[in-house]
Amino acid sequence: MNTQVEICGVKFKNPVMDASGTFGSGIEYSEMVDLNRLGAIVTKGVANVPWEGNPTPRVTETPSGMMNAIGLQNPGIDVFVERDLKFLENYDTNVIVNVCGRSIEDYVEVVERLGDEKKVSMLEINVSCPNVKHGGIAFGTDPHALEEITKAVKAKAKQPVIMKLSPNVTSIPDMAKAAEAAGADAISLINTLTAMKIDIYRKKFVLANKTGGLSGPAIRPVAVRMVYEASHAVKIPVIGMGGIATAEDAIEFLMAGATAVAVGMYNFHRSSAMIDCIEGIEKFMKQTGIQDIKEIIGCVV
Amino acid sequence: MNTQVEICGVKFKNPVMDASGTFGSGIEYSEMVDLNRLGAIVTKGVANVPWEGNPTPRVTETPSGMMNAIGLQNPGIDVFVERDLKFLENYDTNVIVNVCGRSIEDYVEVVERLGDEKKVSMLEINVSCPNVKHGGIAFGTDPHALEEITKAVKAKAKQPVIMKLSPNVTSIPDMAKAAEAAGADAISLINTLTAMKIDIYRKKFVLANKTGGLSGPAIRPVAVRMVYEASHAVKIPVIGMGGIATAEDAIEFLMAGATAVAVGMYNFHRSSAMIDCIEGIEKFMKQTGIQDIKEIIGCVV
Amino acid sequence: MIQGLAVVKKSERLADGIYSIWLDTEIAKTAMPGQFVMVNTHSDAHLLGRPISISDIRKEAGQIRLVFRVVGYGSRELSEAKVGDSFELMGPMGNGFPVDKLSPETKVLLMGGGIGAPPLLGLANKLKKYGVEQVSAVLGYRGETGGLFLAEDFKKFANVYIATDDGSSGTHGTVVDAVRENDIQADIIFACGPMPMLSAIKKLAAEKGISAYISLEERMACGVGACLGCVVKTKKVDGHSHVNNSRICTEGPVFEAEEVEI
Amino acid sequence: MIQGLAVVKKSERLADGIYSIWLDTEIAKTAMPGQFVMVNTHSDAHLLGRPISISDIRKEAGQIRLVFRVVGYGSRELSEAKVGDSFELMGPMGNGFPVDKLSPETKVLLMGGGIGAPPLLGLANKLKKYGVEQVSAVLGYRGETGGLFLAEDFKKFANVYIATDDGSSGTHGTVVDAVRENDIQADIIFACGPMPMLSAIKKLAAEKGISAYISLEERMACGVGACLGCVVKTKKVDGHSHVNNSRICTEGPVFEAEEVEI
Ligand SMILES: Cc1cc2nc3c(=O)[nH]c(=O)nc-3n(C[C@H](O)[C@H](O)[C@H](O)COP(=O)(O)OP(=O)(O)OC[C@H]3O[C@@H](n4cnc5c(N)ncnc54)[C@H](O)[C@@H]3O)c2cc1C
Ligand SMILES: Cc1cc2nc3c(=O)[nH]c(=O)nc-3n(C[C@H](O)[C@H](O)[C@H](O)COP(=O)(O)OP(=O)(O)OC[C@H]3O[C@@H](n4cnc5c(N)ncnc54)[C@H](O)[C@@H]3O)c2cc1C
Ligand SMILES: Cc1cc2nc3c(=O)[nH]c(=O)nc-3n(C[C@H](O)[C@H](O)[C@H](O)COP(=O)(O)O)c2cc1C
Ligand SMILES: Cc1cc2nc3c(=O)[nH]c(=O)nc-3n(C[C@H](O)[C@H](O)[C@H](O)COP(=O)(O)O)c2cc1C
Ligand code: FES
Ligand code: FES
Repeated sequence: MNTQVEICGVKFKNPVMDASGTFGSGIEYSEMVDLNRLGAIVTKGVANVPWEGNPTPRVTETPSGMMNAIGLQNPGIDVFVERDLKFLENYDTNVIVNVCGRSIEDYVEVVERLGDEKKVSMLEINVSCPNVKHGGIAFGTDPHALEEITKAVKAKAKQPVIMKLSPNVTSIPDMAKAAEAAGADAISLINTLTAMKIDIYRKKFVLANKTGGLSGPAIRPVAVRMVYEASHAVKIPVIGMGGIATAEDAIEFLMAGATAVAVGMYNFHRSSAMIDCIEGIEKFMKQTGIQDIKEIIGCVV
Repeated sequence: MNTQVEICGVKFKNPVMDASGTFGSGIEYSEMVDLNRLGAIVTKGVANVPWEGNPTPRVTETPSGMMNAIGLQNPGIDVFVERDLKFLENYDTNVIVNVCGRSIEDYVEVVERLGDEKKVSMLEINVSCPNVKHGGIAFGTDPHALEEITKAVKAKAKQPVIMKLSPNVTSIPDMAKAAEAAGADAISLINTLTAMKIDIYRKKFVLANKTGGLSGPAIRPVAVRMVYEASHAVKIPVIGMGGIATAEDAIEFLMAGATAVAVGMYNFHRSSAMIDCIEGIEKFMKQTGIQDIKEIIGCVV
Repeated sequence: MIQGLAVVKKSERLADGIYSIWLDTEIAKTAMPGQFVMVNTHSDAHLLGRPISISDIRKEAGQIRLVFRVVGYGSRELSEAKVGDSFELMGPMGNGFPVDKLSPETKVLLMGGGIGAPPLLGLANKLKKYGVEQVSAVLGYRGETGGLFLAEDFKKFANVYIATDDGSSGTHGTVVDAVRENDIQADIIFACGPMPMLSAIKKLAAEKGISAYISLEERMACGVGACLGCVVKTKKVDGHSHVNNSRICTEGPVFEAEEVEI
Repeated sequence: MIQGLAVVKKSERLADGIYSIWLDTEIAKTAMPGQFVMVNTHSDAHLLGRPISISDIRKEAGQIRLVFRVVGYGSRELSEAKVGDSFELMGPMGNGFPVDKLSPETKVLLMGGGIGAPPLLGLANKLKKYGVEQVSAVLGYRGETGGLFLAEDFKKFANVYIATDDGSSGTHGTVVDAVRENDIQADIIFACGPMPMLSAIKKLAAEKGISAYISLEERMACGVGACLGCVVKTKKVDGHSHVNNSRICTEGPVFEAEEVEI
C-alpha cells in the first residue's frame, strides 16, 4: 500500500500535514505527537523581522469552529532559523516554511534568507495577511497583486513555492490561475473566512481586532468546494485544508482534487488529529482495496 | 418598550422574519407557529413560470449547518398569487415576496404581476440564483450586473425593493453600494455560501447538483461580518441573516447594523425559533433597560 | 403536528445494529401507520431532524414505537437512549398508508425489506382492527448476520414469508422472489424498503395488475413541506407544486407506485 | 503533557453556580499548583478546550480537583458530570506557582478573588508540605449570594481573612482592602482572580516592595503555546516570542506582577 505523494519533486511519506499557525513549529506539540510520522510540518508564518501581532482577545469559539486574529505574531526570520529550524533538523519529515510580510520586499527578504537552508523543503507564501500594501487590499484577493508577488517570490526562491489562497474572493479559479500563470509551483487553500462576533452583553466585538478568520469544521464544505474548483482550474498541485477533523474529511479533500491535506484548528481539539488522519487513511485504503493513494486524488468529478 | 422597526415606510411589529425558502409560504408551519406574531413572512422564491428545481438529493447536513441545492422549485407566480398570497391575507403581518428568475425579463414579469397585490408589502429580489444569464455569472457576484437588474426591477416595482446579496464575493461593500446606487430601497444578506460535500464511500457528490448553499450557525460569523460591512457602506436599511438560532444571535445582527433579521435553516431544527427570538429580544431589552429597539441597531462600531 | 419532548419508555436491541424504542408523546394521539416523525439529536453540530417511521402506536397510552438501524450520528444517539431520556420530536408527518379503501375481503400483501419492515407492523396491527382478514407479509432480510427482527411480531397479524439475501431462511433472494416462489395472491400491496426493492415491486404490481403503495425515502430538512428538499419525480403534475415533483414528506411518504418515477 | 480521558470520581456543588470535581487522570502524576488543564466538551459544536486551573492534587491516588464557576456551555456540561462520566483532558499546562524559592521563614500571602481562590488551595496545601509556616490567605467573595466556598478548607493551611463585596462577611471591600485593614505582612504574594483585582495587587506589591506572582487568564485555543492566542504584554522582550508578548499558557499563567503590563 502506498500513501506517498509527491509535490514539485518533494516526496511526502503521507499526504497529511498541519495548517500553518495551528501547530507552532512542531516543538509545542512534540511531547504529544511523533513529528516523524507527519507528511510535513508547516511552520507558523514568519516575517523578516519580529511582529507583535494584534491585541487580545485574539481567539474565540464559534459553532463547530473558531475565529482568530493573531495578527501573525512571530519572532522574525533570524530567531526562526536559529531555533525552530534547528529543532526541526532532528526530525525525518519535510519542513514547509510559511512566509508573511507587509510588502513584497518583506516576503522576498525571508525567501532569500531561507534559500540555503537545506531543511526547508518548500515555501508557503501567505498572501491573506491583513494590513499589507496595495491600499489595504490583500494580495490574496486581487489576481494582479497575486501575480506580482508570486513573480517576485519565484524570482528569488530556491525551494518550490506554494501560494496560499484566500477564500474571501468571488472566483477561486481566477486566483488559482493567476498564481499558476505567475509561476507558482503549487497552491494551498483555504485560509480563513473573514468573520466577526459581537458580545451583545458588553456591546463590543469579541476580538480586539473586530474581525477575525473563521476556521474549523464549520467551513469545511466551503473549503471542499474551493479545492475542487481550484484543482480543476490549474495543473499545479493543490494542498487542501479547511475544517479537516477526521480521516474521512482528509479523504474528502483528496477526492476533490487535493494532492495533500492540512489539519488546522482541529489540532487544538485533539492533539492526535493528524496521526488519526494518517491511520484512518490507511485503514480506508485497506478496507476499500486501494493500493495507491494516487487512485483517490481527484477521483470525484 | 418598543420593538417596532420601519423599513422603507413599512412598519414591522418586531424585526424578526423568516429567511426565504425556509418557511414555505408560512402555510406549512402555520399549525405550529402563530404567523401573526412575526414581523413579516418572507415567501419562498417565486418565478414567472413553475420551476422544477434540481434533482435529489437536494439537502444534506454539515457541521452546525446544512447545504441545499433546491434549485428554486416553485409553482410560478399565478399559483402563488391565487393560493399562497390568498392564504396570507388572513394574517396580520407583512408579506415580503422573494422573486427569482433566469433573466431580467423573468424578474420584471413577476414584479409587475405583483404590483397591484395589496398584501405584498415588499419585494425581495434574489440575485444569487444559479443558472442565470450573463455567461453563468450570477447577478449577485458582479456589481454591474447587479446594478442593471436593480434598475430594471425598480423601474417597474410598485412596492419597495430589497436586493438580496450573495456572500460569495470579494467585496460586500461594493455590492451593497452598487445596489444602493441603482435605487434599491433596502438590501438583505447573506444568502448561502457555495459549498460542496463528497460521500467518500460512494465516491460521489452528496448533492446531485454537486454544489449547494451552506447555511446555519456555522456561517453566522461570516454573515455578521458582512452585515456589519454592508450597513456601514450604505444608507439604506439592511436585513441581516445567516445562522440565526437564538435571540442572542438576532441581537448580534441588530447590533452589527441590521434593522431587521431573518431566521433561516434553524426553523427546520426548531419550529418555534422565530417566536423564541421575538420573546428573547423582549426579555433582553427588559433586562438591560432598553426602551426602544432602535437603540441597539448598529450600536457596536 | 407538534414539536416537543418525548420521553423514552422502553429501549431494546432487536438485532445487530437494529433498535426499538417506545416513546411517550402527544404525537401518539393523531399518528397513523405509515406516518413518520423527525427526531432531533442533542448535538448543536447536528441540526437536521432525523425522519423515522412510526412503527407502532398505542393511542391510549400515548406512545409510539420507533425501530431503526444505526447508520450515523443521530441513530447512534437514539440507540444509546435510556429509559427516562428525552428527545425532541416533530410529528406526526406525512400521509400514512391509505387504509380507508380496504374492505374485510381485500387481500393485503405487506412487503418490507430490512428496516422497511417495521413501519408495516403498525399497519398490520391496524388492519386486524379494521377486520381485514387476508394479510400476507413478505419480509426481506440480509440473513444470518442481521437476524429476522420483528418477523415473530408479524405472525400475530399475517401469514409471514421470509426472503434472505444469503438464503439462510425462507426464499434465497428478494421479497419479489418470495412472492413468486410462494405464488402469493393480493389485491393491494403496501411496501417499504430500499429503492431497488421498491422498483421491483412497482414492476411486479404493474405486471400483476394490482395496486401497490410504496413508502419512499429522501433526504429531508424540514419534514413539513416548506423546504422542497425531499421531492420525487411524478408521472402527473403535482397538485401542490404544479411541476412533476411531489414532496415526499407531505404528499408522501406513501405513494401509489405507478404515480412516481422511481 | 498528555491528552486523554479522565474519569469523574466525585462531583459536588460548593455554592450557587460553583462546582468541584475530582478526576482520575495521569495528569496528576506531574501536575503542580498553579498549572491548568484544557477540558474538552462532548459537543462537536464546541471544539475549543476549556482552561481550568488544577485546584488540588492527589499524586498517589492519581487525582486532580477542578473547581469552577458555571458561565457557559462547557462549564455547565462539567457541572452536570456524574461519577463515572469521562472528559477529555489535556495537561498539565503552564508554569505553576514558583514555590522553589520559598524557605520556611518566608511570609506567604495568598490572595484569591472569587473563582480565583481554588487554584491557591492546592498551593496552600503544598506550602504546608514544604514547611512554610507563615501563610495568610485573603479570600474575596461576592458575599451572601455567592457563599464563602472553600474558605473552610483554607483554614487548614493558612490564617484566613475574608473580603466581601456586600460586606456580609469580613472586610467590606476588596482583598486589597482586607490586607490594609488587617495590616497583613508578607514577603511574597501569590494571587489569582479577576483582572481589576490583579491590577490592584500589582500596585499594592509595588508600593510595599514585595514580589507578587499573579495568575492570568486569556482566551485560549491550543493551551500549549502553538497558536499565540493567549498573550499578555510584557515589560521586557519575551525570550520565546522576541516581542513584548508572552504566552500565558506557556510562560504563564503565573507571572511576576511587575513583568506584565496589566
Ligand atoms: C420518511 C422516512 C422514514 C424513515 N423511517 C426509518 C425507520 O423507521 N427506521 C430507520 O432505521 N430509518 C428510517 N429512515 C431512514 C433514516 O431517516 C436515516 O437512517 C437516518 O436519518 C440516519 O440518521 P443518522 O444521523 O444516523 O445518519 P447520518 O448519516 O449521520 O445522517 C446525516 C444526515 O443524513 C440524513 N439521512 C441519512 N440517511 C438517510 C436516509 N436513508 N433517508 C433520509 N435521510 C437520511 C439524516 O437524516 C441526516 O440529516 C427513514 C427515512 C425517511 C425519509
Ligand atoms: C489559565 C486559566 C485557568 C482558569 N481556571 C479556572 C478555574 O479554575 N475555574 C473557573 O471557573 N474558571 C477558570 N478559568 C476560566 C474558564 O476557562 C472559563 O470560565 C471557561 O472556559 C468558560 O467556558 P464555558 O464553556 O463555560 O463558557 P463559554 O462562554 O461557552 O466559552 C466560550 C469560549 O470562551 C472561552 N472562555 C470563556 N470565558 C473565559 C475565561 N474567563 N478565560 C478564558 N477563556 C474563557 C471558553 O474557554 C471557550 O473557548 C480559567 C481560565 C484560564 C485561562
Ligand atoms: C490560530 C490560527 C493561526 C493561523 N496562522 C496562520 C499563519 O500564520 N499563516 C497562514 O498561512 N495561515 C494561518 N492560519 C490559517 C490555517 O493555516 C488554515 O488555512 C485555516 O485555519 C483553515 O484550516 P482549519 O479550518 O483546519 O483550521 C491560522 C489559523 C489559525 C486557526
Ligand atoms: C432550503 C433553503 C432554501 C432557500 N431558498 C431560498 C430562496 O428561495 N430565495 C432566497 O433568496 N434564499 C433562499 N435561501 C437562503 C436563505 O433565505 C438564507 O439567506 C440563508 O439560508 C442563510 O440563512 P440561515 O443560515 O439562517 O439559513 C434558502 C435557504 C435554504 C436553507
Ligand atoms: S423535507 Fe422539506 S419539503 Fe420535505
Ligand atoms: S492558547 Fe495557544 S498559545 Fe496559548
